[in-house]
Formats: sequence, C-alpha cells, structure tokens
Amino acid sequence: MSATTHGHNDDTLAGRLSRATDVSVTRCYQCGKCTAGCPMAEEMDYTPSHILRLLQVGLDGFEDRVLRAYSPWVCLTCEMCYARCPQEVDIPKMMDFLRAESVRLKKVNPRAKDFVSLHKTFLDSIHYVGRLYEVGLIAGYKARSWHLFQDVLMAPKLFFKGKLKLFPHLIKNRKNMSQIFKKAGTARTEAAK
Amino acid sequence: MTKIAYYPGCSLLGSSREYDESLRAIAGPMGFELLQVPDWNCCGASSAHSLNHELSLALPARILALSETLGVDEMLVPCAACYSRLVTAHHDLAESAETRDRIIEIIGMPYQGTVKPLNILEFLERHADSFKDKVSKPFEKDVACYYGCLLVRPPKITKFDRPEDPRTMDNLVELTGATALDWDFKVECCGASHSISKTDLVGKLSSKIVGNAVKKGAQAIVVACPMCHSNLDMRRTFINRAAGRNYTIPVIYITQAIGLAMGLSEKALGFPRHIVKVKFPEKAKVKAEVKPAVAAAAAAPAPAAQSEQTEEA
Amino acid sequence: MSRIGVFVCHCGTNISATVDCPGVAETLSHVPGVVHSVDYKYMCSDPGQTMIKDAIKEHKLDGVVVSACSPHMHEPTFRRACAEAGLNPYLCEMANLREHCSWVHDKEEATTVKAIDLVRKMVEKVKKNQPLYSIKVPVTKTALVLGGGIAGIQAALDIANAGHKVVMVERDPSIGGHMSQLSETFPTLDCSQCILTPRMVEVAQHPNITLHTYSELESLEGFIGNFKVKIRKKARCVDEKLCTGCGLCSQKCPTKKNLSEFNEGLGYRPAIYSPFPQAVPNKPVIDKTQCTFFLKGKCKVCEKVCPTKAIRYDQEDQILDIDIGAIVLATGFKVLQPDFFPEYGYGKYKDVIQGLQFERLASASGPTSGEMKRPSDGKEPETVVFVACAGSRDEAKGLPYCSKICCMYTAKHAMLYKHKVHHGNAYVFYMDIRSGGKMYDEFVRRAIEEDGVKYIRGRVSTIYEEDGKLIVKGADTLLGHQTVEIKADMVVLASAAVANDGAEELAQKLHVSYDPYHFFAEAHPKLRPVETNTAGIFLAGACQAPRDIPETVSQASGAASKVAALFSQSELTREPIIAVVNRTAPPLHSTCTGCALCVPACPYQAIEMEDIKNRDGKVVKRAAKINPGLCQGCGTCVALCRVKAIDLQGFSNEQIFAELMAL
Amino acid sequence: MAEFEPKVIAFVCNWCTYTGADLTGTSRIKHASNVRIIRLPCTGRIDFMLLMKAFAKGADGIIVSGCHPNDCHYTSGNFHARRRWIVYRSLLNFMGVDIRRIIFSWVSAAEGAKWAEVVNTAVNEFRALGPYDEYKNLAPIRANWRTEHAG
Ligand SMILES: Cc1cc2nc3c(=O)[nH]c(=O)nc-3n(C[C@H](O)[C@H](O)[C@H](O)COP(=O)(O)OP(=O)(O)OC[C@H]3O[C@@H](n4cnc5c(N)ncnc54)[C@H](O)[C@@H]3O)c2cc1C
Ligand SMILES: Cc1cc2nc3c(=O)[nH]c(=O)nc-3n(C[C@H](O)[C@H](O)[C@H](O)COP(=O)(O)OP(=O)(O)OC[C@H]3O[C@@H](n4cnc5c(N)ncnc54)[C@H](O)[C@@H]3O)c2cc1C
Ligand code: SF4
Ligand code: SF4
Ligand code: SF4
Ligand code: SF4
Ligand code: SF4
Ligand code: SF4
Ligand code: SF4
Ligand code: SF4
Repeated sequence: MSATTHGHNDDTLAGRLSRATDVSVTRCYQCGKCTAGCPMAEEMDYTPSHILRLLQVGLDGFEDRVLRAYSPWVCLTCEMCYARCPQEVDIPKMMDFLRAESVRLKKVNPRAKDFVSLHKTFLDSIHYVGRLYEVGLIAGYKARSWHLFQDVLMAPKLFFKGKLKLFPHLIKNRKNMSQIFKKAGTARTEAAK
Repeated sequence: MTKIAYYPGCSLLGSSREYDESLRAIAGPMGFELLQVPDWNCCGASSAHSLNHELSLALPARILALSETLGVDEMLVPCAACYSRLVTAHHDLAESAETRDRIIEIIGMPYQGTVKPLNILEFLERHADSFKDKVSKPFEKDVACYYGCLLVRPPKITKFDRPEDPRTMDNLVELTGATALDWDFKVECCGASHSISKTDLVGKLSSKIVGNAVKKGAQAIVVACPMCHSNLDMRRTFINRAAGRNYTIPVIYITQAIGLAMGLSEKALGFPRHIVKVKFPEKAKVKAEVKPAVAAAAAAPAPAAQSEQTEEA
Repeated sequence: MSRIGVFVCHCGTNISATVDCPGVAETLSHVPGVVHSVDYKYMCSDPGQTMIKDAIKEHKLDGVVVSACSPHMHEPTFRRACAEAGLNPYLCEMANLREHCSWVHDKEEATTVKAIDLVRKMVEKVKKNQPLYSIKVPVTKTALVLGGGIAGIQAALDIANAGHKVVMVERDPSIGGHMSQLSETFPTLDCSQCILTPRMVEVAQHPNITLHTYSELESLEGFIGNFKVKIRKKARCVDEKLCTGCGLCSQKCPTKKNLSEFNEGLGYRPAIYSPFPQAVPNKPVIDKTQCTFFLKGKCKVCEKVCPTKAIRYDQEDQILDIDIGAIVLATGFKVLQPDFFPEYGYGKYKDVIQGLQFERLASASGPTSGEMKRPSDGKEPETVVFVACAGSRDEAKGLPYCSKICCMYTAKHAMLYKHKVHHGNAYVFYMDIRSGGKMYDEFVRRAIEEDGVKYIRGRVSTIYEEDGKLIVKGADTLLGHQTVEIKADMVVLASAAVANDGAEELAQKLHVSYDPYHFFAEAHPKLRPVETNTAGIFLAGACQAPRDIPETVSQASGAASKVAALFSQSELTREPIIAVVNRTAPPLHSTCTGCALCVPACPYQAIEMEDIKNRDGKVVKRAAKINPGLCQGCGTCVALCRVKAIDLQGFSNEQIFAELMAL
Repeated sequence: MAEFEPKVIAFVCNWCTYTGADLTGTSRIKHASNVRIIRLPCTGRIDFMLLMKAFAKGADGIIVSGCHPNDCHYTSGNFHARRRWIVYRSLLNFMGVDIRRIIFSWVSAAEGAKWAEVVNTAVNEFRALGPYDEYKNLAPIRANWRTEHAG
C-alpha cells in the first residue's frame, strides 16, 4: 500500500513513517479490528488503532505520546492485526519503525528499557558469535538489565535435557558478520547503544 | 536421495534439539538429504527488525546467499520464526531492486534470490507421498494442530494456506492416522517473542491456547515451530500458574507425530528432551449431539478458497 | 460550385458591441462559394428566420451558416427554419460569434478577425456537408422485464398500466425476490408479505403481462426497439395449465429433507415444492437433483396423488423466441455467504447467521413461526450480537464499498429482537451508522433510545465458541480504543450485498457494462441513472447497486417511464450523427481491412464484423459494419481506424479538414 | 515590433468543453483571442491526422480538451483519447514534433473560468515558444497523409 500523495509528506512522524515503510496512516479508518484481535492490547498503553489515531491527527504532543509509548515494545509481531485489517495497514511494520525512531530520538518508554537491553544483547550475540548464544544471552541480558532472568531457574533442567549449550557455536566468517553490522543502518544501531 | 538446503536456525541446535533430531529421523526414510547451509548465521529473529530494518533483511539475506552455493532451489526452514524472516527478506528483495542492491552491498556477497525458503508444512505437504505409505503404526490420537502466527501471516508474504483457518497440518496429521480436531486457537499468538522478557505474559496467552485444546478433547497439541513448542512445553509452569490448572497435555512436533507413525522410537524422536512428559491422555468420550430445533445453518457451504481471496486483494 | 448563404447576427448589441458585424458579412461575401451574405439585429426572431427562408429560396442556397450564438442555443431553431424552406437541415451550421468571441474579447481588430475566421471555417465545413436524414427505427411495443423481485414487479406493473405488453422472466419458481423473504421492513416496520403479495398477484393476473417463472434469458440480438430474445423455460415437470396448486404432491412427497432456499437453509422443503405459500405462480416444480425418481428411478408418489394428473417427468426445457422493444434489467443482488470470514466462524458455529437468516427467524411464516429461537438448540437467545459491515467496506477482502442497506436492517433486526425478547441484550458493532433517508435516522435512534439496543463503535476481530457461548472479541474505539468481549448466544452478520450470481455473464449477453463488483453500470451516475449504455436497456433495483425497497421502487418506476416514453411512438427518430464504414465498388468493397480493432473500442457495441459475399454467396471480404440503432456518434472508432474506413456523419474527416484549412 | 501572436487551435468535445467555453462567454470572462475552436462530438474523435493537419496549416499550438475522466458523455471516449494520446505523444516526439505545443486538459461544462485560464496559459506558453517554424522542415509528415496512407 503506497502512501497517498496528499497525505503525510511533511516531516511529521507519520510522514517519516510513510516514506520509510510505505505505511500510510491515512488508510486506517479507525475500525478498531486490529485492537480487537491484538493479543497484547491489554498490556498496551495505546492500542494499535489508538496509535494510528494519534498519528492521523498529529496535534501538538501526540507524536511524543506515540514515541514514548510502551506499546511498540510489547507488540509481538504476531501479524494478527495486519492479517485482519480491512484496510491492509501494516501495523507490525509501523511498530518496527516506531521502536527504531524512539531509540533514535532517545524517547524509549522507561518500562521498555528491558526490551531494548534484550534486543541489544541478542544482536551482540549475533554480532560476535554469528548465532544465538543462549547462555550468553541470559548472562548478557542479566548484566544489561540488572534483572533477574526468570528462566535462570530453569537453566539446570534444560542443561540436563541437552538443550542448553555452555559454549557458543561460532561461525567461521565472523569478519563478514562485523561488516554487516557496521554497514546496516549504522546510525540507528549506534543510537541504540 | 533428493537434496534440499537446510537451515536449522539457532533454536534447533539448542533449546529445540528434538525438533532437529526428529526431522532428521524422518527425512532419511522420506528420501531427503538435508544440506546444511554452510557457515549459516542467526536470522536476527525479532531483535533485528525491532531495532534495525536493514539488519533484519541483511542477516536472512546472508543465509539465502550462502544457500545459493549448494546448487538447489529450495531451502527447508523448520523454525516458523526463521521462516518468517527468511521469506520476508526473500520477498522484499524480489520486490525492490533498490533494496536488493543495498543489501548485497551490506552482506558483501552475491545474491540471486534463486533459493526459495519452504516452511516445514509446505515441505511435508509437497512430499506427503514419501511418508504416507511408510505409516506402520498409525498415530490414532485426537490432536489439536497449532499453527501459531508466523506460518500463515502476513498472508501477502507467506502466501500459504488460509490465514484464519489453515488446514495443511490437519491434513498431514490425518495421514498419520490421527484425528485433527476443530478448535478455536489454531492461529492465535502464544507470545513467542516475549518468551524471555515477559514470561508471565506468555503464560497468560499460552494458557488460553492449551485450555481450549484440552476443552475440545485433544490428546496432544501438534506444533510446527520451536517457539510455539518452547512456550507451550517449556513454559508450562507459567501456563498452569496463569490458568490455575494443572495441564499435562503433551506438545509434540509434527515431525515427531510422523516419526511415531513411521514406527520410530520415542528416543530417536527426542521425546525425553520434552519438559512436559509425552504421555497421551485417554480419548475424550464422544459428546451426544444436541438436536437442533430448526435445520442447522447447514446452508453455510464448504469453506471457500480463502487464501485466494486475500491474495487478490 | 456551392451556393452558401451567410447570416451574421448582432444579438442586439451582444455581438455587435465588440465585433464589426457588417464588416464580417461584407468580408464573407468575397469568399468563394458565398453567394449571399447579410447581417441583422436578431437572427432568431421571426423576421430573422423569415429572412433566411426567403434567401434560401431566392438564392437557391445549398448551405447556410448562421453566425450568431452557440449552436447549443439555436442550432435546432435554424435547422428547422432551413427545413421549412426545403433545405436539408444538416446543411445548416452555426458559427459561434457570441459565446466564443464577442463575449470573451474586447472590442478590437483581433476580435473581428477572429469572428471572420470562425465564420469562414464554418463556410468551408458547410461546403463539405452532405444532406443527412434522421434515422427512423420501428419499435416493438413489448418490454422484457428480467427478474421478478420488487424492482421487476414495479416496473412490469407500471409499463403494463401504461398500456404496453410486458414479458416477465424470473429465474426462480416464484416471483417476489428478496422482499418476499423479509419479515418486517424499515423504516415503518410493515409486514413485507402484506404489501408485496397483492402486487405479485396483480402481475400474475394483469392482461398485459406474460409471466415466465423458472426461466432464463438464453440470448439477445438486435437493438433498441428491435430486440429478439430467446427465453429458456426450464422444465418444472409439472403441467402449469393443469396444476391447480392444491399442494397435495408436496405434502406426500417422501423426499422432505432438502434445505429450503427460501428459508435460507433454516428449514426443509420436499423435492416437489413451491418456495413459499404465497408463491406466484403457486405451482410446484420438481427439484431434479433431489427427487428420488430422477435419482433412483422410482417413487412417482406425486404423480399418483396429483388429482389433475399434472406431473410430467419427461417435460423438457422449452425455448421461446420473443420480439422485444425494450428491456428492464431487475435481477437484484445476493447476500454474501460470509464463509470467507473464517474469523467470524460462519459455517462453523450454527448460531452465527447472516441477515437473511435472521429475517426468516423473525418472520411469522418462517421456520420458527416468528419465535426467537437460535438454530443450534432452539433456545431463546439472551444476548445477541449484530455485526455491521460484515464483508462490506473491506478492501482486503475485495469489497471496499458500503452495502448501504445493512445499517438500516441491522437496526431493524436489533429492534425486532428486542420486541420479541424484552429482557434480552442486543449489541451492535458498527463503524458508522449510515441512515440517510426519510425517517431513517429517527428509526435508528428509536432502536437505541426506546428499545435499548447498545451500539458499540468498533469492528469485531474474531468470534469463537467457549462453553456453549459465542465469544465476540471486538473493540470500542470510543472508549479509548479498548478491547471488549461479549458472550453471546447468537451472532447476526450483516453480510455484504453483492452482485447476483451470473450477473457478469448476463451483462455480456446483453452488452451492458458492469462495474468492478459486477453490478450493472448506469449510463451516467447522476443524470442517466436508469439507463445503460446500450440504448433500450434500462436498470431497476439492486442489480445496479445495493439499495433498499423505497429506492428500488422509485428507480423501477423511473425505468418503466423511460420504457413508456420509448413506446409512446411507433418509430424512433434519431440524429443521423453516426459513424459509417465506407463501401466501395468490388473488388475492394470497402477500404476496411477487416482488422476488427474498432469493434472493442466502441463503447456502445455498435460495431460488428460482417461477411461481404459475392453473387455466388462466397465470402470475399470481412468488413466492419456499424449498427445505426446502437451507434451514438462518439467518433472513437473513426479516430481509431488506421485506414480511415470509418467516417462520422456530420463530423467527417473532410468536413473537419475543411474547417482547419480555413484557418 | 509587435509581439508574436501564436495561432492556437482547440479541439474540444461538444458536451463538456464546448459547453464550458459557452459558459466562459455567458460569464463574460475575457481571454486571449488567439484560439479557434473546432467542435467535435468527443475527444475520442480526435485523431493524429487532425493534429498534424493543424500544424500543417500553421498552428503554433494546439489545445485538446474534453470531459473529466469519469464524465464522458459517451462513457469512455475520453479514455480512448487519453490512451491514444500516450501513444501519439511518443510517436510525435519521435518524429520531432515539439510536444510542448500540444496541451491536453479537462474542462467541464461548469468550468467557464477554467477554460479562460487554459486558453490564457496555453497562449502564453506558445507565445514563449515562438512561431513553430521547425514544422515546415518536417517534410515527410507534411506529405499528404491521405494519399500516402489511405491504402
Ligand atoms: C437482510 C435484509 C433485510 C432487508 N430489509 C429491508 C427492509 O427492511 N426495508 C427495505 O426497504 N429493504 C430491505 N432490504 C433490501 C431489499 O431486500 C432490497 O431492496 C430489494 O429486495 C431489492 O429488490 P430487487 O427486485 O432489486 O432485487 P431481488 O429482490 O434480489 O430480486 C431479483 C429477482 O431477480 C431474479 N433473478 C436474478 N437473476 C436472474 C436472471 N438471470 N434471470 C431472471 N431472473 C433473475 C431473482 O430470482 C429475484 O427474484 C433488506 C435486504 C436484506 C438482505
Ligand atoms: C451544498 C450542497 C451541495 C450539494 N452537492 C451535491 C453533489 O455534489 N452531488 C449531488 O448529487 N447532489 C448535491 N447536492 C444536492 C442537489 O443539490 C439536489 O439533489 C438537487 O438540487 C435536487 O434537485 P431538485 O430539482 O429536486 O430541487 P431544487 O434544486 O431545489 O429545485 C427546485 C426548483 O423549484 C423551484 N420552486 C420552488 N418552489 C416553487 C413553487 N412553489 N413554484 C414553482 N417553482 C418552485 C425552485 O425555485 C427551484 O428552481 C448538494 C446540495 C447542497 C445543498
Ligand atoms: S484494523 Fe486497520 S483500519 Fe481498522 S483500525 Fe486497525 S489499522 Fe485501522
Ligand atoms: S503484531 Fe503487534 S500490534 Fe499487531 S496484533 Fe500482534 S501484538 Fe498486536
Ligand atoms: S440568434 Fe442567437 S445571437 Fe442571434 S439574436 Fe438570437 S440569441 Fe442572439
Ligand atoms: S398435486 Fe397436482 S395439482 Fe396439486 S399442486 Fe401438485 S401438481 Fe399441482
Ligand atoms: S417422484 Fe420425486 S418429487 Fe415426486 S414424490 Fe417422489 S421424490 Fe417427491
Ligand atoms: S450500510 Fe452500514 S453496515 Fe452496511 S456496509 Fe454500509 S456502513 Fe456497513
Ligand atoms: S473499420 Fe477500420 S478499424 Fe474497423 S475493422 Fe475496418 S479497418 Fe479495422
Ligand atoms: S461512433 Fe462511437 S458509438 Fe458509433 S460506432 Fe463509432 S465508436 Fe461506436
């Protein structure tokens, strides 16, 4: 769905969203079906259709509410909203964008700091190992978030089931990995740190 | 032996080893040689696309590029989450030459887009003939097939089955001798991507799924994704806590169901690695049909080709 | 050598204020071929016209250019004057000196120069004009009405009452359409059957109406005033003349468990059946796909019990050839079976029904005799959820349009439910309430205010069953975009109104256009809403777009009056501004190369390919042929034809070149 | 020296633009007097030859105007015209005709003021382009179309 010509083309959050992802908030006719089917709606401060509404109207302060929202961080990318939206608004894609934007503009919701940490740790694991290193992830996440990792209690059980590896699977061409991380959307990853 | 590229993804080497084991166990008898993608990396999962759009395309693109060196045109991706990332990248890179060029520059290797990612159900459905006649111990159980979110959604990209009421896995388990139950949470999300960060929440979401399956009389939940499995199996404590019940229904992989029907041992299929013991409960008694007062809304015809509808639109 | 007369009008001072009228006349008198050139104050006045008439006679003019106002204003006036003077009216043209010159320019030399140019080019054009004769086509004064819903019934009665013959063709065993299935109708809540049945009977008994039910259009040929149709009368397996409609056969037929179409699958009917008690004609048909005799070769109970020996198992389809002058298309719509809505569980859960099923449940003649009983277990539903826009306004599902009737019938349904179950809860999930119409919004407000129906603004995401209840998950966008969950006993989907089965094929048979949703297209959305692009074919009712009964009936009367106007004369007169394909002497016959590219380009399907035969009947050439009855003179084909084999009378290449050459 | 006054020929449809131009007059809206209107039933009637002929007769610019996309009196004639125009454009361009000298627009029967504006804008643009002398060098096209192509 491409952005409309008369829609948000200016330097508003909606305008940037539409240019970066082709998701046009004007397409949404506020039916609420996305919210109705979203498994996380109850956890969100602004439900998906509510976020779209804030972006559509875009009055003073509305953008900030969206950028500081907790919702994008709890979104599961389960794609339920997009699959059912009668107007084919790609909400998960919008959520991706909003996360990246709020990190870039340093407006991440305080409750979402854990998520940023987790994603960071996860990406670090890929960056340096090439693959997901689960033990490292747990340790790193713990270190970053200063949170007790709930699953730590389960670790011994998993280990004995042969499900937890103590040493990472390193890929060979880790240089290539570093390059990829260096090049891909550099500015944004930096900001995420 | 037919050759096919194979991308196990991180989970299948770690927390979901039994999926990898059971898949390998049935692939041989089915006549498939799985060629692991050389030096593969993690697809980036939900973290890459959460923070960095280009990275979320580059990481899967590297995998696809590497798989092109194997000289095959299809790649089996058993993990639904990895599949989703790979198929999205494959789709986006095919749609826009600009994106493709940029990503090729990032990954620094040639990319043609010649290898198509296949999810496990697509793969099994296409080659159903190669295990159908090997069913020696029919898996005569009533099961609830759980598809989760990422196999069928977004329909525009996956172009697979009917997004609201998929049938592929149901048809597959029926081939093993099982009865696929009609239930309501086939495509509901279990919360996989918050598995680590919001485990209690996942317990809440997953408890609805497990609860409905149990209520409909399922003896097992069959899944096709390591995320779904770990949420429904590994996190059962959270589920039971959220539900205030003690659900014991086992959660098995579709590959395990087929393996059982082929007569393979529980050990070979990795059952001991499950957290919830694989012990199938008794079959539920058949409920007496309620006699309708007026002829039922039987006028409702057979489900239409829904996937087509959505594709068109 | 031409003998052209030029008449320059001053229009009081409207023209002469900025244009030197005598000068123009004077200049023109020197143009070769102009034998008479004068100016006058008011050309359209009686003396002005007389001046032209006299000049035609006196100077033996073979062409006239009136240089005055816009041809849209007075072309008919001056052409008539010429005709009265014995000059073919199409040899008269107008130069527009007023609207296009004197009124838009200041008084200066350039203005008069322009005026001279404008007259000159018309003079050159007129030199190339050919006498044309208006086209007369005879009219067969019989109308075909396709479809016997309320639209068809209204149109047929209006035409028949105007004194013309009507042939009505209905696909089903009875006329009545969807209206016969409705319980009560908004906005007055009067009983649908009560107001419809008398009209159905009137159709059956009207001396001017021939009714063919259980019949379909096979083919159509010809053009306005002169259509030839073939009607397939499907075998009812009952001799309509003998059958008295006693109904014994249906009572005794042992094959009773067939889902009733009329009751939308909520009841049964026998294999030999009349769709409903008030059916017109009330003569049964045998459903061959269900009858034991047709399936297994035995039974024949109906034959045995029929007192009039009317059963005919060996009856065959009959094809009728009928001459028709005009057609009213009234084939109605269809309610989308919401089975492509798996998230709403229609077809999976028995208590998720669509609007027409609710009509049957609420109807006193329905399967529950009008008592509110839900389909699964016959219990009275305590909580009913109505879902508006189910399928409509859903671009993802290919139906972006609003079905228009469902907001109103949903309000009606909720109201009817509350009238029957006072303590029940009725919820309506809606996006917007579209209730424009006389007393419509008042009706909706009544449902809300007096009957306590609760409207929730939001769309439902999913419906599933749990513990015998239907869980409806929706959102309330007015309550800060919250999710809401309602445990319902029954759900009614206001499913979209879509084009009827076979609409596309029918449109192709009739050469009428249709929109992307397969509803038939009107000739102009504002000013010709009951006509199609094909002259002589008119539209009525929901086959054009979803609409309710009041609108359907007014459109049907509109279509009927168009037909009556057409039939008010025995001949049609049309402007001869039409395209013609040239014919030349053999062996060429025509410069047309037979490429047929013009055929699809014509918006009116006026062009067909014709075989030209020599004296031995051998085909020597294929060339395009334009049907003067259908051609509207747009000229698209002329521009398209690469070898210029087509020309447009009145705007021929030669004429326009001549105009250009004068500039 | 007097300013160059371009010769402009307008091909308009009978139903929308011709009537619109009538309204310009009725509303007494003044515009440049360079334009000469040729009335056709529909823009669908306009073919390539007419445009070439107009240039051949020394037009410095052409206006083609008809009904708005969905308002065509003949339902789709203007669509044909538009589609053909796309083809012509490249053809004309290929043959060296300056396509800036053909202006396509929609003027409805209600747009009297718009018509005046279209005319004025066109005249100004053509005036800026100067006399269309180059056309005279395009010998092959100026050859008589009828005898060459009427097979
Ligand atoms: C649930 C529901 C409730 C409604 N309630 C109201 C209400 O309360 N008030 C109101 O004003 N409106 C109501 N309407 C709208 C109303 O039903 C329509 O306005 C009306 O039926 C349209 O009439 P019609 O004759 O155009 O079409 P139809 O009623 O559809 O009739 C068309 C007829 O043509 C026949 N036909 C179809 N194809 C062919 C063919 N190829 N050849 C020959 N015959 C053919 C059909 O068999 C049918 O008999 C409701 C509609 C629905 C769905
Ligand atoms: C702001 C606005 C915008 C609109 N936009 C649109 C639009 O975009 N599209 C659209 O389809 N519709 C539009 N409409 C609606 C449209 O104007 C009407 O549908 C249409 O004008 C109705 O035509 P009518 O002939 O019934 O009534 P009218 O246009 O009101 O004509 C009635 C005529 O009767 C005359 N008259 C009144 N009383 C008497 C009497 N006692 N004796 C003799 N003569 C009398 C009046 O002088 C008048 O000339 C719009 C309306 C408004 C108000
Ligand atoms: S479902 Fe789509 S149209 Fe409806 S509110 Fe959500 S985004 Fe908007
Ligand atoms: S993708 Fe995110 S916003 Fe959409 S339904 Fe899933 S959790 Fe909700
Ligand atoms: S003919 Fe036209 S221009 Fe002449 S007086 Fe009559 S209205 Fe005026
Ligand atoms: S029994 Fe005979 S007469 Fe009576 S309704 Fe049946 S066919 Fe007609
Ligand atoms: S022959 Fe057919 S229609 Fe007649 S009674 Fe038997 S089953 Fe019924
Ligand atoms: S009429 Fe109302 S319910 Fe029907 S589609 Fe339009 S808005 Fe939706
Ligand atoms: S009239 Fe012209 S376009 Fe039509 S078939 Fe003949 S040559 Fe072709
Ligand atoms: S002039 Fe127009 S309507 Fe007539 S045949 Fe040609 S294209 Fe068809």
